[in-house]
Amino acid sequence: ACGNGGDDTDNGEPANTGAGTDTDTSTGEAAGEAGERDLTLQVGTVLPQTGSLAFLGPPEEAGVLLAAEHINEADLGITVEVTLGDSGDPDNRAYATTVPQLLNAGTHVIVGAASSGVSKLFIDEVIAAERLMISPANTAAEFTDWNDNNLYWRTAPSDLLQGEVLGNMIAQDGVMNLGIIYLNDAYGTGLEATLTETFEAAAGTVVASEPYNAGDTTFDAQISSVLAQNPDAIAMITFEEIKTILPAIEAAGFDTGNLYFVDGNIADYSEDFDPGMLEGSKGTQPGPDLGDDFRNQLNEVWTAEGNPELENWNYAAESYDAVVLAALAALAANSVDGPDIAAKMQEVSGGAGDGEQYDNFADAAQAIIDGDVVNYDGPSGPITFDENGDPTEATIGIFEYDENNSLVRLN
Amino acid sequence: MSLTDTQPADQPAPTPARDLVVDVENVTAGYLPGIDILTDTNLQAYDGELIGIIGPNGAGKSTLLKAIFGLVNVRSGAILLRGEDITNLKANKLVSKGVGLVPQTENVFPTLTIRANLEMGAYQRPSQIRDSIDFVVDIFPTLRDRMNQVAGSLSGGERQMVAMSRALMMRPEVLLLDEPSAGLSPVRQDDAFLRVSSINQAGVTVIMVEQNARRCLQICDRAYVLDQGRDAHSGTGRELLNDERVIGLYLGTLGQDSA
Amino acid sequence: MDWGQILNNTASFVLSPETIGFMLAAIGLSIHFGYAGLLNFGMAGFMAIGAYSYAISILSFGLPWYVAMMVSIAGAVVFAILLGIPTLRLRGDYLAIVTIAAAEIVRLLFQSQIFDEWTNSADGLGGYHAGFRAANPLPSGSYGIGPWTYTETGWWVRIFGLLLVVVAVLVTWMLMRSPWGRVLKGIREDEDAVRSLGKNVFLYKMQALIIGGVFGALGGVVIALPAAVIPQYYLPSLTFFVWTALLLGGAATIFGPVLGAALYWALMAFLAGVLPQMAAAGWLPLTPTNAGNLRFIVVGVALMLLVAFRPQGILGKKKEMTFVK
Amino acid sequence: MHANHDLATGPSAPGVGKKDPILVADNITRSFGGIKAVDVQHLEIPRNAITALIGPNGAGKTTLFNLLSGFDKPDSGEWSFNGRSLAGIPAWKAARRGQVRTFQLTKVLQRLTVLESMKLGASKQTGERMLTSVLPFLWRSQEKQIEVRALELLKKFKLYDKRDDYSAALSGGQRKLLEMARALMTEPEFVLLDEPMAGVNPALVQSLLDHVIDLKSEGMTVLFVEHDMHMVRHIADWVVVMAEGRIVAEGPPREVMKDPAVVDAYLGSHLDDDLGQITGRYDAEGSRLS
Amino acid sequence: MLMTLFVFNVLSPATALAQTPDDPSQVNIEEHDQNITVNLRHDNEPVEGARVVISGGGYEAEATTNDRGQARVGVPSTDPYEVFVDEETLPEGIAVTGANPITVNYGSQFFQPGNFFLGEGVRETASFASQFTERLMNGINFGLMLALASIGLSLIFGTTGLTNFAHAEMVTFGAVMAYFLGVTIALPIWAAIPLAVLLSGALGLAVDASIWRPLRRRGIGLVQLMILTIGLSLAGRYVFQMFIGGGTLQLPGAGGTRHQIIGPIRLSTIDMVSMGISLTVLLLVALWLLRTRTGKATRAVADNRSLASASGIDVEAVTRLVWVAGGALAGLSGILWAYFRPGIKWDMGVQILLLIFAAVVLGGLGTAFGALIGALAIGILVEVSTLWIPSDIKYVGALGVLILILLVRPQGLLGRRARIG
Ligand SMILES: Nc1ncnc2c1ncn2[C@@H]1O[C@H](COP(=O)(O)OP(=O)(O)OP(=O)(O)O)[C@@H](O)[C@H]1O
Ligand SMILES: Nc1ncnc2c1ncn2[C@@H]1O[C@H](COP(=O)(O)OP(=O)(O)OP(=O)(O)O)[C@@H](O)[C@H]1O
Ligand SMILES: [Mg+2]
Ligand SMILES: [Mg+2]
Repeated sequence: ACGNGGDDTDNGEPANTGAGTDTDTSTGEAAGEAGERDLTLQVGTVLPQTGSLAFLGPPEEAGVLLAAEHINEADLGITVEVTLGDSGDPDNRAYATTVPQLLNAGTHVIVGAASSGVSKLFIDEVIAAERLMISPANTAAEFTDWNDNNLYWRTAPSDLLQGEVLGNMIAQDGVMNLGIIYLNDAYGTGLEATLTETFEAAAGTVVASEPYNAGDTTFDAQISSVLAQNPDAIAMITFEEIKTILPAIEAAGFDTGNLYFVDGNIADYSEDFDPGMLEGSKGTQPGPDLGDDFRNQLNEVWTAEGNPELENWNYAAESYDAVVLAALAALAANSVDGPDIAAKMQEVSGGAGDGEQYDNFADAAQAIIDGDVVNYDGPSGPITFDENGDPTEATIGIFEYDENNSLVRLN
Repeated sequence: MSLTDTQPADQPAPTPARDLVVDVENVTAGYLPGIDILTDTNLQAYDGELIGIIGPNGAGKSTLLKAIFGLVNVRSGAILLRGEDITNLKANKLVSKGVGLVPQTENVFPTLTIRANLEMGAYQRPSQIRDSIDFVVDIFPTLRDRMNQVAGSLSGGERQMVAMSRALMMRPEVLLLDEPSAGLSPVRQDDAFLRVSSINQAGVTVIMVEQNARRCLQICDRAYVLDQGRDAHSGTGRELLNDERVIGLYLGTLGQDSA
Repeated sequence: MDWGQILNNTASFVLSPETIGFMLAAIGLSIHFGYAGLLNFGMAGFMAIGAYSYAISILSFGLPWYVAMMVSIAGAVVFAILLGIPTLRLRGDYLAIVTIAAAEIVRLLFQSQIFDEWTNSADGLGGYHAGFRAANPLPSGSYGIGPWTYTETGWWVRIFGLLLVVVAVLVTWMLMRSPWGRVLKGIREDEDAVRSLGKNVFLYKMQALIIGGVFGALGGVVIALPAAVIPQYYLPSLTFFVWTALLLGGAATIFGPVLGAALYWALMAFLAGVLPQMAAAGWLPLTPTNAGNLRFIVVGVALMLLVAFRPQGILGKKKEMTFVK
Repeated sequence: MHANHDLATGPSAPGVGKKDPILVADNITRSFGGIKAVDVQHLEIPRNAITALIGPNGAGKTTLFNLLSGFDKPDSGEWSFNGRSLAGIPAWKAARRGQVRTFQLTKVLQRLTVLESMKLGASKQTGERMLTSVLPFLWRSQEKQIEVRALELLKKFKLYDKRDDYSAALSGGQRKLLEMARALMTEPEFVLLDEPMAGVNPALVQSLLDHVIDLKSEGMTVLFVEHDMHMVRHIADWVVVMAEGRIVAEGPPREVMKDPAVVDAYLGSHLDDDLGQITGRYDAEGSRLS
Repeated sequence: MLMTLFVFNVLSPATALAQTPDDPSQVNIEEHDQNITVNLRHDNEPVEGARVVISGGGYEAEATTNDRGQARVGVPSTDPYEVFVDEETLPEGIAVTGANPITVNYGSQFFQPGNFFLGEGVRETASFASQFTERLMNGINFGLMLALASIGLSLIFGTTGLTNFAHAEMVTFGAVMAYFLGVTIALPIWAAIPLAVLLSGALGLAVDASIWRPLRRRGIGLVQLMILTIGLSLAGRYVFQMFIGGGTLQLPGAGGTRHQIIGPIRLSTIDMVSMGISLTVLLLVALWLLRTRTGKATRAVADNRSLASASGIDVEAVTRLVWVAGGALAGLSGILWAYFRPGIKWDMGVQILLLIFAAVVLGGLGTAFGALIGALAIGILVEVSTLWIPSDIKYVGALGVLILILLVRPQGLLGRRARIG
């Protein structure tokens, strides 16, 4: 789909297209032109600060803040102003008031939401207002062909990739019978499906696969069902619930060195669990090695706001790249209007236009100002959008827990 | 309609030898804001007296008892118990001062057994529960074999017996009864009146509201006729029983032929 | 602090589809609880049934939107009957818990993977808007006054929703001033008494459950019209919030639920705007994240204060309150 | 008063047949955990007459009412009203057929006004059907008639002044009155009154009894439970005595009240005595002793 | 597939073992970027010393499986290869039953392994009976904990008529306080837990004194008060989130291995202690309710406040006591809940609120024993029902049974039907 929105039926100017847009110079025609820019990009986040997903919010918001800081420090014709909004969860409905508020305040880019379900609840509102929406964490398949006028993008890599790598990795380790405990939502079911397919294609058997619902508090029934099948290893496709499941699995007598983790729950557990508990367990996480530097920077911007230190890094890099890509696309379009930015998103990601590869904002921005086409690959990996706004490539990192329950990257 | 306009309340000369136990002075009380049910009501009960209160439905008889017992807010006036001001004192405080009440409706604990109902009656004197139970079972033998039936499943009359018994458990010095005979079979009614009378004769001051007015007037020392929230008329039981106007307005002639 | 913007948002939210949906659901609840005395704590179930019926009819069966809406209504009727048969005999507080349970069963079934083909399990349904939007008679563009400026799609959803609200209010008003409504109120007070007078109490309760349930389902549809249908939306808290809206306005009043819903969401929107800004301006010693938490704390406390100081709701009769148990 | 013997087909005995029974009950039993609260072999209630059901407390009178009116299920038994079986028929249907009951422990509709409660009582209202209720022109005129009738009854029951008050604000006796008046609003063919006059002022009772007698002359049948023997004597055409769940005696009032068994177990020996004398407070002339 | 997947980066497989140059199980690893792993197992035991041959695209190499039954061979390209096991080299009596050779394809980052899982491969799965017993024990444990919370709720409901949705927060409060005392302040756990229970009781007292008592005085209806508890619950929950965030915390000693007790019954020390505490406390509460004067007074107050007062009961004092007891029981159940799950979360109370209510209703509202029976039934149902139904609808079973039972006994299991008339 092309960015300038050929299909006009459900568009129309939003209510209060306000502050910020007056600095626009023109439309997408300026794209690719060299020259000075003077843009102010209003970025609003709709990420979970409250509710049952609140643990996902801090790293994502930190990623956004860090990106804004880097962009503003570079001072290359674009300034990013961030408003942090709360998406809450479908239970407390914080998004319902946050989103109109951001849209009315003239936000150009909405970063969010964390969960596919929440995104679904407000995506149409954002599209109708013709703003760009980038989710750092959505993986639901339906967004691929959503009637989104090309305004919806996401930087989280598809589960297909991670599931496949995970499946082959488990099979390589000689696991014959695998148990799975997974979250019943797009993320969990998607990963579970590819994992099962790959793993069984490599002669393995998934002997038990037990879903649980977001908000469940005990997992004994699932654990018991899985352990009853006596699997060689268990793959855990969960988020934060892992902190409850792990002690329960250990108590049930399963060897906690035979577990497999995914990006939703892979983290340094040296503070949480007794040494040696997870030694030998493995996991996957998309993206190149974040490196301590990036993490320190995230922590810095985050604690500078008065927050406690970050506890995990889920989707921080994806959030960071979401903002950087939007800023680059705005620069390339020389406009902060949603459709204009959208028209350049695929190009700056390297999905179109054979741009030169850059791994940081400053260089890429300079190149755009110089009139070049760029292909940005950031801390979340080799992002390359397809025409639907989905990322097509990813490096899946493979990790193993050491005796301190800390992660060691194997690739 | 009421006697108020025809004849002011005439106070019979109280027996000076006795102490004033309950003294209701110009009490105004009500439930809803702005609507007074009792207006300037007076009532005196002397030590060892059996006082009857009669009057048409909705006159405020129950309200008066509740007001004495601190269950309805008194807006003006005062209620004294042996000279002590007890206006708007909480019911449980009154119980410890030796006052007991049998309400007209909702007068048992429906999910408790009869035994537990009775035990609750002697809540402040747990030591005398056993004796008191013997005492009330003596009055209402029906209750004896039913100690473990929940009060909510009792028949109307049985309930009434439990309600009476509950109030007697404390062995109060002042007993307020709101239609104790309602729902009792004739023989039980007579029993009840006779018991009340003998309790009274044992020294308990009793204030009794009754619609079984004829019976009530037969046994009480003095009675008050309440109409539209005022004490319209008072006198000894006999006086009222034979007063033509009282008969016409409150007693009716149904029971006259026999008594 | 940008007060203009905060107030603008607050005012704008009074007409949001979410608010309108709440109005409908609160009217339904007013029929259930306010008039018939049914402690229905399963309104979320009705809203879920409404929204899912609508979405599934369109997505899985390709029905036109208005037929889908009829299916929603039919779904609510069926659910009311299924729910009513076992539960309408229960005492009030039992009914409350059982209806929560029933609504949770509905939600869990929609969320479960068993019916994934139709419900898309935990991820819910979206993208069923085309038909409804195509039926929009309004000219395209963005118009309105002040805070109430919306696109033609925005207006279409709101006007349609408000029409439903008007119908619901009218129906409620006509029903409740009739002898039928009197029987219902009698049942609220003592169903055995009403039974002894020869009224088929079960039938009346069922009728009330159905009518209120249909309004609830339509509320669910209105909320879903511009958004999506995901199971996590229909948690018991949704019911609680609708109850809150109802009691704010006043149960057993005609306009109470409408006013209550508007007020509830206005409060939410106002706090969503004001607290983070206060935090950002340094007026509150809080991070913006904690301002998000503070919002719900304040909503909770505000709710408590409203109930404590105006238990009959804004439009309710004080006198009636003296006699509630 | 009637020549009461006209009602029965034979000599007064428990279960005696009636010439024109409105209600016939057979073998009705109901027990609560071992105790047989009701065990009625055969009972016929005469049509267009006033029958009193008396008996000691706990005899099973209210329970029998509950069974006959469908509010409780018997362990066994058959009964028919106007020749049609009522066993297993829900309470509301029985009431709709014309057999209406009141409750010993009153059931007021707290937050309905007195007048609304009365109007609710009226049967066969067009406006009570959901579909017609939204079309006021269909029920306006009927509603007016009902209101007129309700106000008339309220005047008789001394509740007229209370008509716009919530029923919750009634005194104990007023609730009893409303309970009975509301039942009469249904224009029942057969009404079962459970101690309708307990707690009602005796002067008012007297005037209401006249009203009940009027109703009888208009064709209504009354079965009532009462412990006030003056009242029973005054209006009952027939008396049924229950004890421990069984019918122990039946007959015209004067006759039954002389039955020594009834006197013993129920009426007591003091029925017509002055308690003041028995207690020793007054002498036979009514002068005070103590 | 919805997306086109590209190859971006070529990475070596995960199983990087320390490699000796002449290790016959690691062949040509250094020479080539890609490699193929082969796993050879018989009856789920590694088969050592078998010869495997990888061939394809003109390339052929062979390796011998090591003690883990594994071999790895470097390959020059990402085209499909064939993996062949030389049956001659397999131990006596072992044969390849399936396809041999098999074809392995390149995935997105490395090759799919060539796995040969031979033999019958009898997995020793848990028998139905042992699964059943295990879940039954779990259910009883869960049910007992639920019973503590339910009895607290039932007491408060019974005495005040209040449907207290904020009970969930009182449950969470106990756990959070135990965390605060036992972890943040680092008191020994034997001191932290009783203190947390005391604090929970104090919370009950405070809530009663500051909210419910004034409101009772003003005569506010029960439904209104119920809505008020919803507000309180909301506020309370987010206060917790403000302080402990959205993640999970653990109390000291949570988890812990289970020991075999008898047969298939396996319990951890914590399980046993927790069940013991639950039983003892429940017994004490029952004794209090049945045997003591104040215990019985709670039911009298429940039945009729003004008559209770007219009987000489200090209704306010009894109510206060009930709030303290309810708070303490809720707090204790919260702590046990934190060990049972295990974990402390800001919304851990609300997540079981419905189950608590279901337990209370199932047993019969206001009956303390009903709450116990109801809680056990719900606890066991939730845990055991997943033997037959999918785990993502495990609550559906319990809630459905609740509705079914009420269909037959509308007054709950131990409730009494009120007399009419
Ligand atoms: N639900 C019940 N459970 C147990 N016993 C009951 C129940 N209902 C009634 N009973 C018992 O059955 C007997 C008959 O009760 P019923 O109410 O019919 O008596 P009654 O004749 O109406 O008495 P009263 O004149 O006192 O109203 C009583 O002893 C009562 O205690
Ligand atoms: N809870 C209440 N709220 C408001 N008004 C009430 C309430 N209870 C009683 N009333 C009114 O107060 C007046 C007096 O009632 P009360 O109960 O004292 O009458 P009573 O003399 O005891 O009558 P009865 O003989 O019928 O029992 C009545 O007019 C009644 O309507
Ligand atoms: Mg009275
Ligand atoms: Mg009776």
